[in-house]
Amino acid sequence: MNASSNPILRIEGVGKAFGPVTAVDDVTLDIRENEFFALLGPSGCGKTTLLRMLAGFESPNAGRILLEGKDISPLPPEKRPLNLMFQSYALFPHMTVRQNLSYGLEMERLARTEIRRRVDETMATTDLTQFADRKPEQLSGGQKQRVALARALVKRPKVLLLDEPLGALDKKLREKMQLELKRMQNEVGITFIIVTHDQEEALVMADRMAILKDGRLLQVGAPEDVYERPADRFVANFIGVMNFIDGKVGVDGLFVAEGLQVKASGNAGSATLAVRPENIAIGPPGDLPVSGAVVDIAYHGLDRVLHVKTTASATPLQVRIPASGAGNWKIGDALSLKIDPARCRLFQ
Amino acid sequence: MNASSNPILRIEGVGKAFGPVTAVDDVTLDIRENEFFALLGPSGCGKTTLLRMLAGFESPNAGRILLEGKDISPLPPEKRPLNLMFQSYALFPHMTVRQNLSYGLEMERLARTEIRRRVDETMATTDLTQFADRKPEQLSGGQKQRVALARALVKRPKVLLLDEPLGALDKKLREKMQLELKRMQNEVGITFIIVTHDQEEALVMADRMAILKDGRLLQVGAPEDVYERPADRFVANFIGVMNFIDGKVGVDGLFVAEGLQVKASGNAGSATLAVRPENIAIGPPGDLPVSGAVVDIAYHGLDRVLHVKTTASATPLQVRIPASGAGNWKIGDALSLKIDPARCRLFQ
Amino acid sequence: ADLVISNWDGYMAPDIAEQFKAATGLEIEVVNHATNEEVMGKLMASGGKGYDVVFVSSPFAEILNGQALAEPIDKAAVPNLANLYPEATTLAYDPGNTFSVPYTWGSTGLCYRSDLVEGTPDSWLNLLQPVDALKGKTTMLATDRWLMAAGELAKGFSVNEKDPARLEEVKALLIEAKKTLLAYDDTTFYSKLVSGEASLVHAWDGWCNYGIGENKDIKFVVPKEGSDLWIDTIVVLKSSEKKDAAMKFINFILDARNHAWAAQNILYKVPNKAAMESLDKALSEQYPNMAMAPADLIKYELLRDLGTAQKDYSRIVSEIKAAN
Amino acid sequence: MSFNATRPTLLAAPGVAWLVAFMVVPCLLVLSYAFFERGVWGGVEYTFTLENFARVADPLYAKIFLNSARIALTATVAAILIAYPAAYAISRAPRMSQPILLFFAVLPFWSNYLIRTYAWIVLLNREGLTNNLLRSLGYTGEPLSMLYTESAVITGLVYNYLPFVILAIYSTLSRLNPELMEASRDLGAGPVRTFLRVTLPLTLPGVAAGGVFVFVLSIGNFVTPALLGGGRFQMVGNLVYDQFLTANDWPFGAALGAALILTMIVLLLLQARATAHASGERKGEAAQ
Amino acid sequence: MNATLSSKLPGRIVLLLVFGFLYLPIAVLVLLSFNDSGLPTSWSGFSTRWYGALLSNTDILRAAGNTFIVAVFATVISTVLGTLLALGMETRRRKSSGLEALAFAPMVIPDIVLAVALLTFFSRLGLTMGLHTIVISHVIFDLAFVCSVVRARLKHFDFSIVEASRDLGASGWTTFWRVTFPVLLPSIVAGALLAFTLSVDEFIIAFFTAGAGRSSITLPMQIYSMIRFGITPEVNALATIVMGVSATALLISQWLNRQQQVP
Ligand SMILES: Nc1ncnc2c1ncn2[C@@H]1O[C@H](COP(=O)(O)OP(=O)(O)OP(=O)(O)O)[C@@H](O)[C@H]1O
Ligand SMILES: Nc1ncnc2c1ncn2[C@@H]1O[C@H](COP(=O)(O)OP(=O)(O)OP(=O)(O)O)[C@@H](O)[C@H]1O
Ligand SMILES: NCCCCNCCCN
Ligand SMILES: [Mg+2]
Ligand SMILES: [Mg+2]
Repeated sequence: MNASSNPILRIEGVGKAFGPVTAVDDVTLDIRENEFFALLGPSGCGKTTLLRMLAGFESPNAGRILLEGKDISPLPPEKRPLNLMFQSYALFPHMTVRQNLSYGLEMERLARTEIRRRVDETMATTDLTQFADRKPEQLSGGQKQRVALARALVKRPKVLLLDEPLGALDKKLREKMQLELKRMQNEVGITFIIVTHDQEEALVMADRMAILKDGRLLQVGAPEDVYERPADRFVANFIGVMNFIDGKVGVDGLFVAEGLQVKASGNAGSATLAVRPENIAIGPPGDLPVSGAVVDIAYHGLDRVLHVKTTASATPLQVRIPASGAGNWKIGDALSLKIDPARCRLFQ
Repeated sequence: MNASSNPILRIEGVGKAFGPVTAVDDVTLDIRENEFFALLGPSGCGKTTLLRMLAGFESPNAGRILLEGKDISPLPPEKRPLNLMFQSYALFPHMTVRQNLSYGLEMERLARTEIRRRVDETMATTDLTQFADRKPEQLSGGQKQRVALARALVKRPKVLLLDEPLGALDKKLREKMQLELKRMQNEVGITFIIVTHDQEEALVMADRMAILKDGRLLQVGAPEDVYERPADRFVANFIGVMNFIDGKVGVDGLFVAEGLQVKASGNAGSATLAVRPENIAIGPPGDLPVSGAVVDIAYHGLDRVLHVKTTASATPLQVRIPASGAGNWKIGDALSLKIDPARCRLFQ
Repeated sequence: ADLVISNWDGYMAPDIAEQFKAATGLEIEVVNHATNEEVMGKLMASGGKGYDVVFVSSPFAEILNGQALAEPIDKAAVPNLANLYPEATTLAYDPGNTFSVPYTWGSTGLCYRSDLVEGTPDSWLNLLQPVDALKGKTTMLATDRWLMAAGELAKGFSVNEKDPARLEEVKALLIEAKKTLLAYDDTTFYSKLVSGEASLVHAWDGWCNYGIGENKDIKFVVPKEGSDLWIDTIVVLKSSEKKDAAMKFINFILDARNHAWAAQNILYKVPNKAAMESLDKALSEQYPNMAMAPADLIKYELLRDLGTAQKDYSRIVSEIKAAN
Repeated sequence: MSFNATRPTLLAAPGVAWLVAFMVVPCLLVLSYAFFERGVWGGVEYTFTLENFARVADPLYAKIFLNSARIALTATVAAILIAYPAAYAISRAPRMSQPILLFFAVLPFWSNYLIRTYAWIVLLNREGLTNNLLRSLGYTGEPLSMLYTESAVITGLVYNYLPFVILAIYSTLSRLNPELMEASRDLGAGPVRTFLRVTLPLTLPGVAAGGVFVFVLSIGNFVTPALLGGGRFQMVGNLVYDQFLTANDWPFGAALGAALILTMIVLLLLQARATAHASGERKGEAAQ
Repeated sequence: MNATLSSKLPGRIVLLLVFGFLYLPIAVLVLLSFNDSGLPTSWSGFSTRWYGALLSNTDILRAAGNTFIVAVFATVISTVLGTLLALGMETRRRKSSGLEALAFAPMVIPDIVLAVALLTFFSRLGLTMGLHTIVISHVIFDLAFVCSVVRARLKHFDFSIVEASRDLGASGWTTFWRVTFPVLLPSIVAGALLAFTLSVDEFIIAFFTAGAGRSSITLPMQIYSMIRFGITPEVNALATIVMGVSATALLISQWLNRQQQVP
């Protein structure tokens, strides 16, 4: 998308342990110039630790970090042309919002008028203008988070590391900020590495994303790739919703489970079929190959998710039907399903 | 749903100002026994301040707070049978995770074995068992948030106030915690008041919800009510996505905008029609009453949202089509739309 | 205890309590003060409560009397008063020893290293306007009255001078003198002589003896302009509830053998004829100033309480100390 | 606030009560002597007069005050410059060893002020250890005159009050959130600017407290100027001391004391405001 | 941590230099306590005779005991009062100059004024004086110093943990002991060390408020009266023992602590 394919940042076999706890484990990763890169993974998987190593606050126990081809480990944080927005904000409590924002620019010895201009501009885009003279303790949680974000943004570094930048914001504001980040990526040419728990955010915004688990990198790729072709069961389950059906692949290359057959390319042997709720079609009983019964209906914002009990798996399959489409299903209704063979994955 | 209709908590005309800043403004609200109540509103609208008044850390400048019919203003925080999970966690830095969790139970002078049992149980449900002996500074952001949540949950108070309890958690964990909260609502009979920026969370979990803006209460109601019958333009726009079309209502009770007519019950005069993206039907050009052209397509996780330019409004209308349904639209395609009169709102 | 007595440390035999108990059956408790000033402050603020007998220098005894804190000496109860030199019973601040009994007495003069000082110093001006070789090698007593006395004696004035014009002259002299001074010192001046840090110091005769004890080259001289006569006295406090015992204690001290202890050990002359006559001659050979006769001593003027002129003294001393 | 409107008052009450009962009342009693005359034999004669205050106005005393303030200020600055790095190093040591380091920083001061000061005399005097050492190293010039100088006085003051400053600064450094320093480094400030703009302002209250300790204790000190300064320098504390004890002039001592106390309190209040401002302390209004 | 962010070396050098400065005169003092000669200016051979003299000097030993008692009581009381006062002052919403002045006053009142004032006051009340009156008096200035140190720490203190504790059902008192106190502990320890040190070394106020008897003489009083002729090695020996015993006690307690924590 926006990213060229030059790696601006190369992470080579990086590892970090805190005493007995391994936080990051042999991570190798290239971040391309001007790309928007999302880092995802369960709580405690090492995302913050990785960013802190990039920023220079932790030194890796193993591996190297190269910025534009040069090993940056000897560089102290202030000499690294990248900035980190802290997950815990780390706002300077003795400075007003304006002072917090000006700080990084003053360090670059910019002219006062220039600082003022850029700070004003950034406060405007982050809706902070009216709080310019407040101290952090006089702000709400979301306001603090915006100050932390603005303080990093106003520096316009080559690479911006954002650790959960928008988690405390309401949807509207979050969308506005997302647009702003995208705008900066395009106009200022900043490379973003962003940690987020909001999958939609990652799917919508990221050029590429990486999934970490227990400090290890599981998959790197474009959002569609990861969503549609998850590397393993964990990723499949972690991103989005996934139904898993245990069965086996026969010599004929057909995946078979109780009452269900899907044409899948896999080696003979036991296997797990993974299919997303939106990739299961639904119809009146008998119309489609797999029969089942509705055991629960969840109202998920704009859609309904039917939980359908079949013989194929112990846990009911989740089937997503749009609010505007399909019929009026009730708990207890019998129905039939069809799994789209092109849109499912086989894990062996 | 789960809630009986007795108000356990009555907030009567409560207001709070910090110097010149009005944080909460004349809020009147009943919270019913055993309900799951969500508090929503833009960043800085006064949610935290309201919870802090309930917990007893701020005294209202105006109004009263009644718990089971009794004014609790003279009660210090420790005498109030409700607990607050702090947005900023406020973990005890000198205590381990276990000690943080045990603290509240020790205050109730429970037996040591009982404390141990309940803490172990809560740590298990919040996936914290392996961190029992760590200090907060040795935890990741999401782990800290879970400790804060667990510390409040383990107390099983009558009313639990949760200020953004799940914001730092990944989706899977968040869903797990949501189930846990629901379980506690049902099994332990706790009344929850929860602040969240995750609308889906609010829509899925809450029995009722309230929307605050600038310290004022705009609407209180069941999620479906608020979603489908927003009280005003702000709420309509704040919750979910909404298309607004300016036009006027004629004496015949017909809403008219450029190239568009909808049967709506309203007084004659200028008006704004609000319609959700999923309530606009789509068809080949000419099939449906309003014609337009696709100007953008956004991949929103599981769905596509078409941005459709029409003569009716300056901003393109957003139309949501499920990934599994409808055709294969491309930018530039001409199409036609129909707005479901039963599912739109008129603001005058 | 029957009696609480405050004295300078080492001013009485360490076993005084046992001796006194053996002699009278009475218990005493000896406490120490470091300076006249601090014990005076304490006595004045508390009205003397708690103490029965205190040892203070004569101007302070005079104040205690003036403030009605001193108990008259019961002569009948202190027969050993007869041991005092007659010269010690007619002292100007308390003729007839009505409220105080002198314990030690002496002169103030120059203590010097004869091997480092050329010739024999004989004038206060040797201290106040030293020759180049002695500049930065002299010290003066820091306590205000003795500090002023050096200047007054050099000028030929009274050590209790009250005339403002004359005091101005003294002040000017002392401010000039400060420029050549190593330090003001009234505790360790003799060890500065021993180490060679100083060559000529302003000293009480008895303390010069401590230096002489360490180094034979150290000598004491009373300048030709004269000296003051200092007297450390014993006073019984009016607030005491054990006055009889207090008088017995004074009497015990004035016993020739007991009083001689002070001369032998603190190397001060004592105004006790019987005691002084019991001393070994070797003592006055080693420490010549021990031989100074009472008749010579009383030629020197006593420091007296200054009354309201004290204000002028303290201001002048402040000004000298603040000068640079 | 329902939660802590009365609490602060309650917390402060025992300390305030102690100070009022044992300090304010007795001191007012004594300071009121300033309005009366000195008796002929010292003491107080209860005739009303303002003469003592007129005497306080003598420029001599202002001169002494300013001079001792200058010495005290020099000592204060020096002590802070030495104490800060020490406190910083202690606060960065392993948590277990911090109390031990603090303990060893104050241990020398459980000996006695006089003894320590005499030890300095032994070190610094013309015939003392330092000069002997220099001589044995082959130095042949005049022995250094280090004692009985203003520098000696300042050295003594710095030495004796240094641990107090270390303690005060350590107290504010001990739980400082390290992320704030990291954020500063991240924003492009080197260690020096991070120190000046973040660490220092946040620990300024400790620096100020420690500085106040050195200043007030120095200006009231009379042992060090007497022993290490050879009595050639005078601090204001000395002046008040002399009025009460040497000159036996309690009314004037009271007047001087009152003037000194007032001046110092005003200075300290100004200092507190300035510190609060410079360290970006929360305003009373917003502090919940 | 990054090597560039926290190298241990500069810190060690600083500590070495500062502790060198702090212990330089102490080394001299200890050395002199073994000097056979009574004069500090000349070394006349190694001797432990001053230690012998000291151990038979019951006055000094009792004075040392008294000093310890006074310092411990004054420290405990002033640490409690000073900490509470600091908390009170820093949690008040409106700063009161009167209160600030009151908290500064004990530091700026010249010792002699306080000494004279207290003695006058106590004797007018007809109080018997002794160690208890010294304690009362020392608490006055000790508490101001403790308060000052703790207040400095409270300036940027995050009070939300205090709120959390109250919210979890802890009373103000429990909250203080279980949350505020442990978190403030480094400052409180610093304040207490300061108070103890000040109290151990204080002379003039102790002298005035001690009463007249021997039973309440403290070490500074004893030493001040002994230095009429300059310092004798006996007091150096005493100082050496005081510091040696304190250091040993600390190291032993530290060692015991560690032993307890290991299993
Ligand atoms: N101490 C204070 N002084 C001044 N204004 C304050 C103070 N505390 C909060 N405010 C203001 O009061 C308003 C409400 O704050 P509150 O923390 O209740 O917001 P919130 O709804 O919780 O927001 P968020 O979702 O961002 O956490 C905000 O505008 C905030 O800036
Ligand atoms: N100082 C420390 N000591 C011990 N373990 C630590 C320390 N800091 C972090 N950890 C552990 O290292 C792991 C990785 O932590 P990190 O903060 O990088 O997680 P994260 O991916 O950012 O999680 P989150 O999404 O919850 O913020 C966690 O399990 C955490 O508990
Ligand atoms: N301030 C010094 C007091 C010394 C007491 N004696 C005076 C004369 C010599 N002892
Ligand atoms: Mg993290
Ligand atoms: Mg909030």
